[in-house]
Amino acid sequence: MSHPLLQVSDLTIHGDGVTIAPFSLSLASGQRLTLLGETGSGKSLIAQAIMGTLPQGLTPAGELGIDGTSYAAADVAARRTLWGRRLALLPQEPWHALDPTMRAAAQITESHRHVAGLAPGKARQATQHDLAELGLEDAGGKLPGELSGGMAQRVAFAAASAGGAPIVIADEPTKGLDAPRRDAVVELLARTPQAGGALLTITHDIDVARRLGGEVVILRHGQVVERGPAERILEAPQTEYGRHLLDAEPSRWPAPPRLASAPDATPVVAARGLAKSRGGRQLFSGLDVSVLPGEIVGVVGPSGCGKSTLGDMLLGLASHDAGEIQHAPGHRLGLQKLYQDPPAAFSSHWRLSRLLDDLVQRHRLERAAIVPLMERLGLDERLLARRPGEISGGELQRFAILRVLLLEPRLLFADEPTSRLDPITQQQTLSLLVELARERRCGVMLVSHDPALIARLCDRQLALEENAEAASRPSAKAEPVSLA
Amino acid sequence: MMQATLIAPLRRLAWPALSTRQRAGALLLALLLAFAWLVPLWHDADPARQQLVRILELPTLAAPLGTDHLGRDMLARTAAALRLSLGMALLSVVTAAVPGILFGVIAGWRGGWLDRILGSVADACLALPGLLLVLLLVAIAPGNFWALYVGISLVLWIEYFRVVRARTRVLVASPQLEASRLLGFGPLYLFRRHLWPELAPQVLTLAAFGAASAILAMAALGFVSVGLRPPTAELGLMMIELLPYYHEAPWAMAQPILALFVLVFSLNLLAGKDPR
Amino acid sequence: MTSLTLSRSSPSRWRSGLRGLLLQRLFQAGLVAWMVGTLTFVLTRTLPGDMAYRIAAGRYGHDMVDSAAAESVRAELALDQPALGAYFGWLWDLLQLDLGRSLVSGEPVIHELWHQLGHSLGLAVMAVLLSLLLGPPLGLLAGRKPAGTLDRVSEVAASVLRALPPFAVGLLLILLFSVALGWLPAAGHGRFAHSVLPSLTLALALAAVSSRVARNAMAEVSQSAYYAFSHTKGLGSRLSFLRHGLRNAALPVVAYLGVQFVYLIEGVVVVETLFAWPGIGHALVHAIVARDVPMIQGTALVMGLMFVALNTAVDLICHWLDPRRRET
Amino acid sequence: MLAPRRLGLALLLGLLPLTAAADDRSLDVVAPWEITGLDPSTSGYVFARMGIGETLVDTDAEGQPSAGLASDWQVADDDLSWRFTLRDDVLFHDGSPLSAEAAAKSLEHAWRKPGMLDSAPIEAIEAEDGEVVFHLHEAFAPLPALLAHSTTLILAPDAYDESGTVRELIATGPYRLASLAPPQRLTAERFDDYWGEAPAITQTSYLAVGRGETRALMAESRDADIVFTLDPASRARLMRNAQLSIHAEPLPRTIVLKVNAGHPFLDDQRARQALSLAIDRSGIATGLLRHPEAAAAELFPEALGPWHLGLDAGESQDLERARELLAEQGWEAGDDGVLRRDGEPFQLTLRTFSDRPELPLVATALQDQWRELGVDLNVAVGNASEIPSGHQDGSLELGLAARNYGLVPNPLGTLLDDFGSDPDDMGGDWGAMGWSDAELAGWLATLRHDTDPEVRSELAGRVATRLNQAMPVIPVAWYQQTAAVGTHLQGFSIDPLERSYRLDELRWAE
Repeated sequence: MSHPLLQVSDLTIHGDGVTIAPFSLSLASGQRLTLLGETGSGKSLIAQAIMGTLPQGLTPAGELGIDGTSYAAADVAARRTLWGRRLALLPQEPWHALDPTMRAAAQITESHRHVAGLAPGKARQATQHDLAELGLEDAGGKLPGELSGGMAQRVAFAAASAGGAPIVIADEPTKGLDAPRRDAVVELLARTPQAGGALLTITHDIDVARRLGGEVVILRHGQVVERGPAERILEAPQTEYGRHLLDAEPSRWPAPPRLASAPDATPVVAARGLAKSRGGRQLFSGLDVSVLPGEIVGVVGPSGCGKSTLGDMLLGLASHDAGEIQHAPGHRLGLQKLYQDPPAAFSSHWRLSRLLDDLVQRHRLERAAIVPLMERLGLDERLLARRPGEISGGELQRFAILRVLLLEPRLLFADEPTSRLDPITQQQTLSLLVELARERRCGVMLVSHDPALIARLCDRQLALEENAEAASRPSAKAEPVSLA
Repeated sequence: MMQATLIAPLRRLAWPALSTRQRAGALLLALLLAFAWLVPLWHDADPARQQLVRILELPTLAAPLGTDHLGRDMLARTAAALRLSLGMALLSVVTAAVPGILFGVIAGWRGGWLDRILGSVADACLALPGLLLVLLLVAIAPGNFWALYVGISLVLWIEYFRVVRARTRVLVASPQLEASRLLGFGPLYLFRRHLWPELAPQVLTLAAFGAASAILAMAALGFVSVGLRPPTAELGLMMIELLPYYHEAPWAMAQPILALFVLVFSLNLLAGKDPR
Repeated sequence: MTSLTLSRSSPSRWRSGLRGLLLQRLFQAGLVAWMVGTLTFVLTRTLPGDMAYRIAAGRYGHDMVDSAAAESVRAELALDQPALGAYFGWLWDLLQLDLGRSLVSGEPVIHELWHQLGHSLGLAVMAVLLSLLLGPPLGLLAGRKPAGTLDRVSEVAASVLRALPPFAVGLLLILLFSVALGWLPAAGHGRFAHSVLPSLTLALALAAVSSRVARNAMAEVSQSAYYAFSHTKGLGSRLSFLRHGLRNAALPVVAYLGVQFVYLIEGVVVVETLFAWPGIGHALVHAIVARDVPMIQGTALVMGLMFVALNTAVDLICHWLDPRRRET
Repeated sequence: MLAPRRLGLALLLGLLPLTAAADDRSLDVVAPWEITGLDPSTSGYVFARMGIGETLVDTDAEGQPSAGLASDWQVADDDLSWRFTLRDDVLFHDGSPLSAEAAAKSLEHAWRKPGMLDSAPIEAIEAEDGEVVFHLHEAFAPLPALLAHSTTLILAPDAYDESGTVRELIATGPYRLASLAPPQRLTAERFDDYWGEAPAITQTSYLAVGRGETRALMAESRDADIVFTLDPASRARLMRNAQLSIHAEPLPRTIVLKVNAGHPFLDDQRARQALSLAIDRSGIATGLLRHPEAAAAELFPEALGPWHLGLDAGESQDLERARELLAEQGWEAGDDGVLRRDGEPFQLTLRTFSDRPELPLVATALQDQWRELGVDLNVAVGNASEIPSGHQDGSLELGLAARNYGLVPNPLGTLLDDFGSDPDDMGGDWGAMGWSDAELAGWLATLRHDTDPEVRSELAGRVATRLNQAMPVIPVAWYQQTAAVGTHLQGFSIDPLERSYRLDELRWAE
């Protein structure tokens, strides 16, 4: 066994409100290690500490051994020279990490030329080779803005590894990608260890950890909960939190209560022969859909196939080219929507209590109904004094459900409501949603690109076909709303 | 129920939080305002009263800031000039901000042909040589305040329009407006809760820069003797009248320049990051 | 929206974007020419005071102007022509690119404009170049380390320069460079040295603003994800700055150039008066006082078109710098 | 024609016209007045002052008419025709000789355009056997003085195109126009076959600089060899500069208040005298103009001899007497300090212009001084032509201007324009308005054609005294021509009639 490529001993990080317990790892050529944990577990900080890109205010301590030479964790300057050459970082949301005004090929060629030191001609050849290998033959001339999520991921990978660095650190590589693309990313990352390098992956997705294999470390609040080979840890976790984390995988969820209402009850919404095209392309045609009160209908399909557009049509927010839609009689407020990115659905400048008061004042609602519903949704009273930006994504999404339920909705269109949440939070949120929908006989259309989740939760499924690989990447978060 | 929300917006338009730099600017501006409006209370010299025997005198007890080239009391004149300049700045900011924000929101929100029309009108206005318009307007009504002020603030609204339109477009595309609309809130509520808190810091910055450029424009017009009629005390006019005596009585000319400098400096501090 | 899957070679996309832009700008130029012309025509007609007297004062000076001179001017120029006839007459001449003759000096307006606008343009171009040398480089350096000492110092300096009226700055420069040091002539024109002080006065005011715009742009770029990735890719700070920092930060600065020219014209008037520079601002003030209508309209027209041409140039540079704009 | 365009192009391309070798250094003159064009009727005064153009009649040291291009002249005994004999050795700048026909043609052009010749009753101008003959339809003694004015510069026939506009400045002066960049700049070079004595300095340039401070700075930084018209503040500073010598000469130009005697408030002589008595002339002279002797209690300065009465400006202010005079006419002080008469406030608007920077300043001073008296004065700083146009349409109430009584060597010409010699058509654009005095008209009429010196000086005294009582035009202050000259120049002197800068008498000091 050659000496380890990457040796980390007793790495600790401390700063304002953050303490990471001493952590060590050793990666030899061909080996992989995955740090698994929920948001706030400190997994990203460890990767950044190794790379040397910790934000101000956080100081690392401990020893690093790279290719046999040892570095003090705090000595970032020394590690800077290794960037690209010995240590490569694949950043989160790679479509933001590419220079928006430079063509994709150029951003790979510059690594070959300036990091690997190839002559201009050779660097261009190497780039063509990389692109061909990654199936991006015609993407070279495009700008990052024109690339889909998956394509951007592969371009970033090529650019990061062009320097020939044996050690690759991948930070949340599958965040914001749908299921088919997730598998492609795992296969992409596996190339490094196969070629004799070492791979360190940071993710909250259990399925990715299982496919990558190698050693898995489960982290919680900066502490190592459990560690060992992937087969053992991910099948039979020893610790209670480990089991709890694995049970959060949709395939292990308990089946929800059966739909009680009779099939012949008037559907909350019924649509026949729906057709819609966008930007000159036919999204779908001749589509029939209906939702009974309390029924959960799943909507599945690749990103960009028109799932959200269908929702907008049913809620009356968008027009439809053909077909007709009937709604069960009732107030327009009965049609509501849950959004994929909770903070984007709230104005970040006001306290939650103020937003709730507005709603109560606007519709003269029963103020007494709020407290029990909050308890039901596991929301602490004190949260009301905070602003949307100051509470977690999970809590904010449950607050959105509270807001919607106060209006006794008949139909709720949930557009990938939990794709950005951690597994455990996702499970809690969805089970609450289903429970309350059944109780209040509110029809739900649940959109997700995780087939296992849809299969487990929904009474019926609606699949939208595969279209030409649309170039629009996952509904990228809108321009950062918070002040630059 | 509807009127409740109609009245509500005016009362509860929250002003943006200010950074320390901006707070310093606001403090400096407050000091200047106090100086401009409180001086006449305890120093009752008439800004136009002349004593040709006592011209360009050093500060004395009777005239704490000395006298100008016509023997007029500089303290009273500087205070009066500051009042006029601040009034002018406030006026030009309001008449530029209100249409600018209104059209900006409409263009950003509605988009489509309305956005294109308003956009081309703004571009055309910007192409008009502002200087020529001011000179023509001033020539129509020489020396009167209103022609001067309209000419200067005619072009200022375009900056507000452009910044507000860009910001509104981004916000309209984000889900928060759609969510509130689904929850049954009207357009006024959407403006008050979603748009205004986002626009307020930018508008404040543009207002501060706009006020500063309006004051400097009025001073420039005074320099080419197209400005206000004597004996009005205006910072630009005072500078020009005292310019010839820059060697003999530099402190006299320094006062209007210092007053203008502190005023514009405080506005720049208040302005924060330049959104252009 | 061109379909994205089709990947035609980039030059043709560049040309179609370009043609659309030029067409739109041409239309705007026509609109501006007509609007500016009509507006100045209407405004000059509403100016108080008897035109004949004003032109006589412009021609013969305040000593010699009297009713006899005014009457002879009225007869010579047939001033009491009906307004509408004069307007269409002017419009017709405009179509033949004939701006007519100045009523005061009798010279063709194009000739006067070439002389005066030429000088003003020369000054403006020098001022902008000088400001580009002073402002943005300082701003970019300050932006690389936001809230650093250089950033604070340049911010205070910029605020000071923005708060000082141009003639105060001009006066200080004259006192320093021509009276005290004697390096440069105080005023007048003729030699290149004459244009240094006036353009420096203008450049300082412009640089104050453009340095802040450059600083904000660079601060934003240096905190962006792609700038960090360029470093972690191994390019190091110098290459990252040159290949990724500079171009993205230059976009707002170049876009701001277009707006800057609007404020420049205002500064030019003051500087021309202080430095006795034969510029357009100075001539415009006299033309309006002397009711020299053809001169006013010619100046307004040329300044308007110059502004549109300038904006087109700025757009072209932005197009070249930022490929994204070619797609929309 | 030398196209100014080339100059503009040269600047744009940044070419550096090399300064010539030491000897033919250029003499740079800086003054406030801009050049409108080539035509003597609009910019003749610049060409005359820079020694480029000349007139038939010149002026001697005492400011009396003397021989110029015309060696001498006589008037026929019926006083209706004047004969001017020309010098025979004069060449134009294009080498063509000065003939009677050329002079007559040039003067006819000048006569047809607005200028000094309008105020003379000319019937025709002809050239008869080598002499220029003027036929008048009534006697006019000051004709020779008129022919000394810069609007009557003599140009060669090919200087004019068919329509009479001046294509090129071909004149007879010691310097020839080298380049012209209106409105600011011209350069001239020595004309070698000049009929008179050739000047020492070979190259000259003239630059119009509007602002006083800039002119003073150019003098200090040696950018200009001679700077004319220094503003009061800079003059004191430049006095202390060892490398500059400051010259000052009183001018026959007076800052006057043109009063609309037809206005209901001002038709009574006592009202006009009250306004005059309220003016603190010595304060304005010392405080504003920085020249105590400038205080003017009467219209005509000392230089105009018999017209000057020698009144002392010190006693010209008497606020109490002024208040009494107004009280006699029924004006009572209102609570806001403004006088009222049967409900109407004593409010007037004064028009002035900023071409002469000191006028708005004096207007502001008058505003404050009359407020003491209870008169509320609005000051409107606008264009110089608003005063004559206000005179024509009767809308003028008060006008503040700088009237030049030395436009031509004898003030009579200007007085005839300002007050008139026909009793039922008195007054003029820059003179009296809505005021007539038959006796004064008579005196002026006799002065028009009587050439006997005693009679002229006695009548002059009477006219001056009457104007000083009736005050149709209220004098405020007299002018001084000031100049800052580098010590590297010798032989500089100021022409009291502002006709010439006398460049041909200058030499570089060794």
